[in-house]
Amino acid sequence: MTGQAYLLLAYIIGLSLLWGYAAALLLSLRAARQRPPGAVDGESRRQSARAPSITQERTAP
Amino acid sequence: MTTTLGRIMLLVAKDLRIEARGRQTIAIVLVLGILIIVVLGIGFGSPGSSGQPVTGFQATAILWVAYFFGGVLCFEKTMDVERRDDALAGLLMTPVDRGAIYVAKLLTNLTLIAGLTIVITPLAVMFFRFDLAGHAGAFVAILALGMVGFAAIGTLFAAAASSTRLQGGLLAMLVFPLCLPVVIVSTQMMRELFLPGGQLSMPGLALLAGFDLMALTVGWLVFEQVLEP
Amino acid sequence: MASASTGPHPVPADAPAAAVSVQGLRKVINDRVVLNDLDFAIPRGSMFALLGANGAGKSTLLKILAGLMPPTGGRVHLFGAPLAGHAADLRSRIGFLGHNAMLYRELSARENLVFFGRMHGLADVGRRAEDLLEQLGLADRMHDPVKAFSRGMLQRAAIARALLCDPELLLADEPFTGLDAPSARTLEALLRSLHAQGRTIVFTNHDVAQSIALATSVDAVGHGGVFVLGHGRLIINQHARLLDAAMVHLEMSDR
Amino acid sequence: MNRTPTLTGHGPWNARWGTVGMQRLSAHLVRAYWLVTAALFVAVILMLVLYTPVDRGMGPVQKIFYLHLPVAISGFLAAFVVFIASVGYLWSRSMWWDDLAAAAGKVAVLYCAVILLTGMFWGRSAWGVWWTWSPRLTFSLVLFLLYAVYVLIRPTIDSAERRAVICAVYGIIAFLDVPLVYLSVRLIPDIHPSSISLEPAMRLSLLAWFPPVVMLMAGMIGTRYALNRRLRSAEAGRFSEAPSAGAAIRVSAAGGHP
Repeated sequence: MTGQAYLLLAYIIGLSLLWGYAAALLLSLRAARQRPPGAVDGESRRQSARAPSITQERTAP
Repeated sequence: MTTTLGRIMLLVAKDLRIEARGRQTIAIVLVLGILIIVVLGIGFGSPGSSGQPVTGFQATAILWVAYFFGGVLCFEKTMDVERRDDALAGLLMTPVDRGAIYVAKLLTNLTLIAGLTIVITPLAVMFFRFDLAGHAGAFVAILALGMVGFAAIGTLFAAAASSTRLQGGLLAMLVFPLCLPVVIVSTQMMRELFLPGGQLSMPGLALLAGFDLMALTVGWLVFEQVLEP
Repeated sequence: MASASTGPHPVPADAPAAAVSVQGLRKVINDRVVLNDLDFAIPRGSMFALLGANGAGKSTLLKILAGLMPPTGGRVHLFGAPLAGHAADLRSRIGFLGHNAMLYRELSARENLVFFGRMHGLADVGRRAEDLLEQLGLADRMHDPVKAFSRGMLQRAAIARALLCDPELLLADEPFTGLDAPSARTLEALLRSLHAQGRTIVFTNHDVAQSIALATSVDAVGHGGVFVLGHGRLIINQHARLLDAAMVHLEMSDR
Repeated sequence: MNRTPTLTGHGPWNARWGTVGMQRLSAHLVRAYWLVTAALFVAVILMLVLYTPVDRGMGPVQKIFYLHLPVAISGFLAAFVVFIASVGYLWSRSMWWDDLAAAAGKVAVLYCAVILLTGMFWGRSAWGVWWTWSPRLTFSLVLFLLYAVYVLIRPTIDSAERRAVICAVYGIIAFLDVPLVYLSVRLIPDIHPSSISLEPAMRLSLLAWFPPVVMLMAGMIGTRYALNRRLRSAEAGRFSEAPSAGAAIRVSAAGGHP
C-alpha cells in the first residue's frame, strides 16, 4: 500500500471511531430523554413493584 | 510518633503471629510461585539440552511473573485475616491511625514477599541457570525497590477490594497495569545490567524510588477512605 | 470528611447533654435508601433499645454511630462532638459489639484482648483482659484460640472486647443472639450494672419483651424511618407491623 | 420534608434548570456546540486536503500527525479529568464526581485507541512494521491499558459506593503513573528517532486541528456524563418510594420501667 492509502485509512478509522462513539452517545441520551421518567426499562418496573409500600400513618390510641 | 511506630510493630507482630499459627498465606503463595516457575521452565526447556541459557532479560520476565502473581495472592490472603469474623471492624474501633494500619499491612506483605523471593529466586536460578552472581547486589536493589512500590499498590487495592467480589484475577487486573512502570523500569535495568560491562542504571533506580514514593504517599493518604468494614 | 456537612438541621441546644444525637441522617447503600432522615437523641445514661425487623437498618445505624460507616447525609454527634471530625478521640469512648465477634480467630481470647487493649493504648492490658474474661466466665478457656469457641463463648469474648476500653457508650447489635439462658442472664445483669454506673447503652434486639424489660427508652427503626412513640402519632410501615402492638402497649404501661 | 437524595445530588452541568425556557436554551446551546464541532472538523479536513503541504521527507503519511498529536493531547486531558473527578469524589463523596470520572475514563480509552491505531498506520507506512516496542508506542499502549482496565473494572463492582471509591483510587494512581511511564519508556532503546520540524503552514494546520479534537472530547465527556446522571437517578428512583419518614420525632418514653 502507498503512504496515501495508509493516510486515508488512518483518518477514516480514527475519525469514524471518534464520531461513531459521539453519535452513539448523543442518540442514547436522546432516547433516554424521550422515555417518561420512572419507566427506565422492564427490569426497573419489576423492581419498583417489589419495593416496599408507602408509609402508612396511623394515630396511636 | 513513638506510639504510632509501636502500634505498627504490634500490628505486624499480630499478623506474623497469625501467619505462624496457620501458615496459610506463605504456603499458598509459595506453591503458586513454584508452579509458575515450573510451567515457564517446561515452556523454555532445559538450557543444557537445547542451546542458549536464559538471558538476564528473560530472567526478570520469569521472576517478575512469579513474584507478581504470588504477591497479589499474598495481599488478598493477608487482608482475608482481617475480614474473617470482621476483625477489621474491631481494629477500626480502636483509636489507631488508619495510616498505621496501612503501613503495618504493607510491612507484613513485604515480609511474606521476601519469603517468596528467597525461595523462588534460587529455584529459578537452578532451573534456568541464569547468572545472577555477578550482579547480586544490583539485582537485590532493583527487586527491593520494585517490590515496595508493587506492595504499596497491592496492599491498598486488596484492602479496597476485600469487601467486594473483586478478588482473584480481577484484583490482579487492577494492580498490574498500575505497576507497569515497575515492570518496564526493572526489566530495562536488568537488560542493561546483563549486557557485557553492564551497570546499574541510576535513572532507573531513581524512577523506581519515585514510583515507590508516589505509591506510598497515595496509599497513606487514601487508605482511610478505602477501608470500610 | 466522609459525612456530608450539609444538613438543614441546626444543632439542637441540648446536643452536649446527649450521648448520641442524630440529625437528618441518611444512608444509601447500593442505591437503596436504608435510613431516611433519622432524627433522634439518646440522653446520657439511658439504656436504649432499637427495635425493627430484619433489614430495617438497625445494624447500619449502629455501624454509623460507631464510626465504621460514613453516613450518606446528615450529622451524628456523640457527646456533643461531631463524629466526622473527632472520630479518633471518640473511638476510645465507644464500645461496639457487632454481629460478628470482631476477633482474630487464630489468636487466643487473651491474645486478642491484649492486642486490642494495646491498640487502645491501655495500661496493664494483661490484667484488664484477664479480669474481663473471668467476669464473663471464660477464665479457663482464655488461652484457647478463638476459632475453637462455641457461638456463646465467642459472643462472650466479643463482649469482653467491646468493654475493654471501659466505654462510656456501648453499642450492641443483637447482643443476646446465640447466648444460652444463663449467659443471657449474665449479659442482662452486666448491661444493668453498666447502666447503673451511668453508661449509655444502645442495643438492638428482636425480643420485644426483653427489650422493654431492659430499656429506659425504646425506639424502632423501620424501612427508612424511625417509628415514633409518645407524640400521639405512630408512623409505621409494613416491616414494623409486628412491633406496633408491643410499642403501643409499652407506651400505655409507661404512662 | 422531601429532600432530594444525596446520591443523585446535582452536578454543576446538569443543575436542574428552573424553567422550561432555560431547559430549551440549554438544549439549543448543546446543539450549537455539536454543530460547531462538526463544522470545525469539516473545515480542518478540507484544510488538510487543500492547504497543508506534503512533507518532503516522509510523504503524505506524515499528515497522520495532524490527527495523531491533538488526539494524544486530548486523551491526556481526558485522563486528567478522570484524575480531577477521582480526587473530587474522595474529597466530597458526591456521586456526580464518580459519574464524571466514569465518562472521562471511557473517552480516554477511545482516544488512546485512536492514538494507537493512527500510530500503527504511521509506523507501518514509515518503518514497515505494525508494532515495535519503541518508547512512544509502548507509552501509548500502557496508557490505553491503564484506562481500559479502569473502564472494564467498573461494572464488576456491585456496590455503587465501593465502585466509586476503588475507581477513584485507581483513577488517581493511574494518572500519577503517566509521567512515570513516560520517563520509564525512555529507558527503552529507541530505534526510530523521529524529530519533526514543521514549516509554518504545517504548524498552522496542526494548531487548527486542536480545537475540533478537544471540543469533541469535551462534548463526549459531557454527553456521557449526562447519560450517566440519568441512569443513576433512574436507578435511585426505583427505591425512592421508600417511606420518607422525615417527621421523625424524639422518643420520649424514658425511665418508665421498674
